[in-house]
Amino acid sequence: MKKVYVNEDWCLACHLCEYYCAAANSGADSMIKAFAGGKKPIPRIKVEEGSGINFAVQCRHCDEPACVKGCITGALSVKDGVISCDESRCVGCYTCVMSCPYGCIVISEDSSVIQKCDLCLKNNNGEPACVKGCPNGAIVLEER
Amino acid sequence: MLEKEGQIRIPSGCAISGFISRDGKRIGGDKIVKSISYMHDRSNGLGGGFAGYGIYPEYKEQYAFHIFYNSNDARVETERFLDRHFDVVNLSRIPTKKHPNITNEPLIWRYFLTPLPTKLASSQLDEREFVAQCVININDRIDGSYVFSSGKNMGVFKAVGYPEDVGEFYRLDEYAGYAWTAHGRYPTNTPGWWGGAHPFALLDYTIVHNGEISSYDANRRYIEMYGYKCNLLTDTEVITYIFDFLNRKQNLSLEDIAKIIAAPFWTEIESGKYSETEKKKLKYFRNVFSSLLVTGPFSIILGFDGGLMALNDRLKLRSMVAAEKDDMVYLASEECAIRAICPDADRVWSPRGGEPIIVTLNDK
Amino acid sequence: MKYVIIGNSAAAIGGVQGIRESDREGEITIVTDEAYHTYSRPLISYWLGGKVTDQNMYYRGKDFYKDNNVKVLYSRRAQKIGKNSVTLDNGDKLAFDKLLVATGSKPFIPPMKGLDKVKEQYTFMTWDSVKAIKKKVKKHSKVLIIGAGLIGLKAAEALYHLNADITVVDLADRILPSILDVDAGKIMQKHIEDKGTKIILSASVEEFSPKSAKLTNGETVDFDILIVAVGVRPNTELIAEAGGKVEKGIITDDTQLTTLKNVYAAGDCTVSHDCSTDTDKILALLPNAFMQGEIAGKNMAGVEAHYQNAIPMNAIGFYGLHIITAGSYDGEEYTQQDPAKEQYKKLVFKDGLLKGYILMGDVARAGIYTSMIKERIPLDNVDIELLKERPQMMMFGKARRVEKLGGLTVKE
Amino acid sequence: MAINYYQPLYEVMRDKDRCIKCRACERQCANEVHSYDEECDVMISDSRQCVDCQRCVSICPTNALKIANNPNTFRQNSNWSQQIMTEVYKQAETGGVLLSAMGNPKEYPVYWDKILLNASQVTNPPIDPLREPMETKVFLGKKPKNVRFNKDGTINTDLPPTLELSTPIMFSAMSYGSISKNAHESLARAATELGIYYNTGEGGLHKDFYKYGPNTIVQVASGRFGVFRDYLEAGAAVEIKMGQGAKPGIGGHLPGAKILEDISKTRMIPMGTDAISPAPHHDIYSIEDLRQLVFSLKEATCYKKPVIVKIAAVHNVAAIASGIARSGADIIAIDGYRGGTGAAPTRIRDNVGIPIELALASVDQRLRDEGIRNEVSIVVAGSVRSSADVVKAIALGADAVYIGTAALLALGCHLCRSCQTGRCNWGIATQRPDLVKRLNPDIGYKRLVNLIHAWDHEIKEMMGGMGINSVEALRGNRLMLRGVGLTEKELEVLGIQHAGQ
Repeated sequence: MKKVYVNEDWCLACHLCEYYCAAANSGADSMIKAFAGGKKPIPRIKVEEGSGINFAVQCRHCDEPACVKGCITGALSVKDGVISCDESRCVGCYTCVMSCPYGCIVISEDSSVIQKCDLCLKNNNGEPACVKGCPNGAIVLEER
Repeated sequence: MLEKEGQIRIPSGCAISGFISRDGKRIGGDKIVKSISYMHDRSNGLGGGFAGYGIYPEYKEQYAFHIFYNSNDARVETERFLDRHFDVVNLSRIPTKKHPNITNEPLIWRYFLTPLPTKLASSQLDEREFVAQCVININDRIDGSYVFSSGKNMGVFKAVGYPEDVGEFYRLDEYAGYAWTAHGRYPTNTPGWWGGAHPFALLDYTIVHNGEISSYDANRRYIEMYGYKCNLLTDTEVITYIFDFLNRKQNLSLEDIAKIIAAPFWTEIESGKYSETEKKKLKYFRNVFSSLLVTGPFSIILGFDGGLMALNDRLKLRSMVAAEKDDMVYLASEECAIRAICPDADRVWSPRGGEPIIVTLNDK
Repeated sequence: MKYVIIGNSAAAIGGVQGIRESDREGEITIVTDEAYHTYSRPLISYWLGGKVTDQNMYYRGKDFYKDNNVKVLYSRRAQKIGKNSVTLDNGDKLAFDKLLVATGSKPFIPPMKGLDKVKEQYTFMTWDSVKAIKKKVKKHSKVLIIGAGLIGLKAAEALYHLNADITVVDLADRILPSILDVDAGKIMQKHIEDKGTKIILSASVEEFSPKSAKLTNGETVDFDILIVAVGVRPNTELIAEAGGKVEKGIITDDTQLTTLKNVYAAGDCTVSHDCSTDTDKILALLPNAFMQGEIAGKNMAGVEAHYQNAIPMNAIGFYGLHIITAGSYDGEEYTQQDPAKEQYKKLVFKDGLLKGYILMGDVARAGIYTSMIKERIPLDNVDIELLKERPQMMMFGKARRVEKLGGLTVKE
Repeated sequence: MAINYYQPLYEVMRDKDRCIKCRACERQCANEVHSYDEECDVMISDSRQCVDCQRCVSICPTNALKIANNPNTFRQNSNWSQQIMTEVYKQAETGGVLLSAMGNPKEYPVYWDKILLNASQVTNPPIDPLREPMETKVFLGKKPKNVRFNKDGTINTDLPPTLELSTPIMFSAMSYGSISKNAHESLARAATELGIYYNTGEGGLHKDFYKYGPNTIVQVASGRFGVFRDYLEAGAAVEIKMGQGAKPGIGGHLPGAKILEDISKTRMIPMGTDAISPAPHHDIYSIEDLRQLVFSLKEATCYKKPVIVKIAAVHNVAAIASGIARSGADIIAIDGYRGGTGAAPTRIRDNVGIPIELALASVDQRLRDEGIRNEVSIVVAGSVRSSADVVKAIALGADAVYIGTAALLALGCHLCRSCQTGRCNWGIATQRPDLVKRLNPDIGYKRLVNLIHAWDHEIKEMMGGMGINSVEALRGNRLMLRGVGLTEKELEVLGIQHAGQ
């Protein structure tokens, strides 16, 4: 299965992936609208910055997903290898936040539910927005 | 004012035909005239010509020069040059017959020549090179004088007109040779200069050619580095020089020359159909003689002492048909030109692009 | 192959999924003493508080049994485990090749004087129990909750959403003693108290009368509804009676096999091995239950699998303040706190490993810490300053980062 | 300084309605043009620092940025342009030589754009490259004067050392130091995949790139940086750099600040020392000396590698080329006055040298006139901008071209011409690790491969149109060219006729 991989050698810490992700999942049809009026939609990808090292982290879509197994509501599920969250069923218990070894489960703006990368399958973005938006090929969607 | 060959490059379509008797039987010139006449529509009356091999058995040791003169002054100057370099064994006007369609004829003379031994020795050139240099000199330097045939025991006959008329004009039925080639020309833009008609010849090499090569200037600028002067700016001229250069000067066989001027494509070279040695050679040719690759459409018949060679460009962008009957081999742009003189050929085929047909006399 | 599963909660569902990963054919029968399609027990407080609809109570979609070809016997109790069969309360015998006992636990009700006089007393364990509470509770109903642990406070939170007047009483001197330390407990306690819930610690009920409780500290608390949420006890009787080994809970090996042949057990009824302390204990956690069930299911279907790396861990929130904790708190401590902002962090190190943590308030990315405890990642290759700063992948060496994030293996 | 005598020539314009304050521009600008003021929650731009490299514009996710000409203008003057006035102010301020980078940007004639190509109509057929083979392979190197035969009469096919190119385009010399390691890696990998060559420039060869040796031309320049046995042996050919089109007659200077560990190792000079390439090779003060160096290098490489001599196109280039052709060199590379550089004195860059088109035409003709065109191959450089330029160069007589600027453009360069600052925002002309990182060679090499593939396709299309199906039949085929708007003299030098003739 094709997954998103990050290569820290090429991450520039431009944080654009976060913006592309947030916009793609915001429901707005453009980046400008997504952030209009000071809105700050939450990205499901997180750039970590260090001294000379940067990389983005988002759901690895694990083969043995601790988040899905631990989910108390059944909101998290795996379909064709892609782990996604049915936010209508999530109660915001954060068991998945506790379980995810990568820290890739993010908490919604109002803290009520969790959100996570679903490879942009639900937002009709086609290719994951972070992959498409990365200016340096540091995030790739590949079969490995 | 229209510019003539040499002042401007004139593209032309054409008809070519040729045949050879491998046994060396001498065949009358009327036959080649008949053959080429069947492709009348491939010419437009602006040029026709013939080359006959084995037509001067009585002078076979002498170089036969056929020369057009625009004026008597040119003739006088040329003959002075010839006298300085050659022993002139015989000279005469070439016999012609008045023909209503052939007009504006220049003075047309024929000389049978042997290089003066002293001149030859002091030139430090081999005999053929010496003769070739003389031809190039006359054509390049003497205004109004043009050597259009210079081999031994062979001759070129050409004029402005349809080839069948040219044949009659030169009374070709009175000549007999073991091989003949013919050319009918369809230039798109020429005042009709006799020198511009084909075949083009240097020594015993003659070329009749149908096509328009796109590599012309690349070939010309290369070959001119080796002392040739492409005065006519015609394909035929440059191809003749390439043959002369590769065959006479570089000692390459006609088969190998075909591999240079119609080189196989790289994909073919690498395809595995060739032995390693052959591959190496092909690669060598394409490297060393890359500027002699001839591209664009052409079908040519090369006449030489003792044989004919036919070659198409490697994409075969021009028609060319071959036929065999007993010891005879026929080559022509169209099959009809062969059928006209050989209605019952044993085999008729269309040679592939880049694949030479080389026919030589059995005793050569 | 005939599979029987006793229980219908997380461990049981884990068992079904574990079996079905490899065996699409075998017959699976679930025996449950409840009448519901599998639902999530931890959600009962959310349901009670009105945060979860009936529809969303279900742990798996409505077609789960059909899709997985599972037969469910509702409202049936397993009474006895025989060699190759389970006897049900209606006398039926259910033959099995492999059996999974996922019986969970039951509320523990300590003996309290006068308790039998209290009519409106409830436990907080099943959907039915909260349904019963919901029928009774009204705005400003006085509710007394015995127990300031996870269940008691979760119940309190739910009732807070229903605008009840709540008092929580616990014998211990702090709330959530099983998961929080003193300082964190104080922050949480204040947070809860600020919402109007009364918490009485270091006290127990001396004596109940029908609508009030006299406490050991002399206070008397009136109530309309009493909820006893002192703790739970594993349901181990079936195994014990069949001769299986039972200690605090059912004993299994790491394939979840009990000491009985072909009988597996998983979930809250079993004893787990806590790898953070290397001790055996009951880890009554939904993720633990599901994963044990899944491991059991795999092994039952003949696919060898082992359950390791279990640790105590909790992700829970009360009145909007979130906590995530994991592992053990025995070791060298690093703490950071800002009670005013309700932020608390404790990291516990021992033997060159991260052993446990408490995060309160900002719990983002806590799983990175969890994974360090579970995987016992040596701290030698970890940037401790970054570790202390916040959970982040940056603290790991490049090799681990590249492997985990880049899907590649490189030499450090 | 209290008085700003001159103003930036361009201005950063931010469309506040579009800007989402993602701060990518701020993070990506090494010149620190953009900043975010937290207090006022605004993005601020300082146009004075801007070099118009377009990095921020290119990555802005909402197209909120534009770099536009500064509307502020000095009083119009056709003689004293604002640019010239600004330069005077700058020099009055600093007292220094003006430095700039990349090629001559002035409005001298571009002869490529005054030459048109032929196509076949009626009398001979164009060839469709999609249907028929269309060949662009070329060999660079000496050709034997005569065919030699073995004793058994077969042809001796041994050849002098040769470079084989899948298409007549190579990447020109750009040193590691002037450009980044990632830029080098991109070039090296692209050359390898394409079956062409890239050139180390005079910065030596990084140890990681020895594996690309078969597609590497190693340069020996006046500073002799990084030249040692392994280096010479690693490459497919050795190039002696006598001059550079952007700065004929001038040496090079890579400041010590750029001589970091890797570069110091590769150049074999101490860290932090200035890398100074003298204007002349101090062992070459005449053509005889060149011949000695050519043969020294041939000796050193056992006569297995062709030697290239690269010169800048200057006034008597034809005579110089003739001398080089007789020096034993196998290939002459000629770099025109529009060729790029990582740093050059502005006055030199903008005023010295001649156009490559004219240089090429005269060199090719001169070598033919002397009958020594086969002694050397000719490679031309100095602003070959497109496949059409390549076709024209070959028809004028070049065997192949070097592209430098076009390759850098493929890697993202926007010709801001500020390479000398070392703050290349595209990760090309910089050694700052955070900037170098911006050029991912995985992307870079693919873009180069794409570019050359695209050009190769176009070359084939143009050749096909001319009825030529192999590039060798195009070489020196000046009949395929016609001039437009050129004087008799220009046509004569170019050896082509005017359109309509």
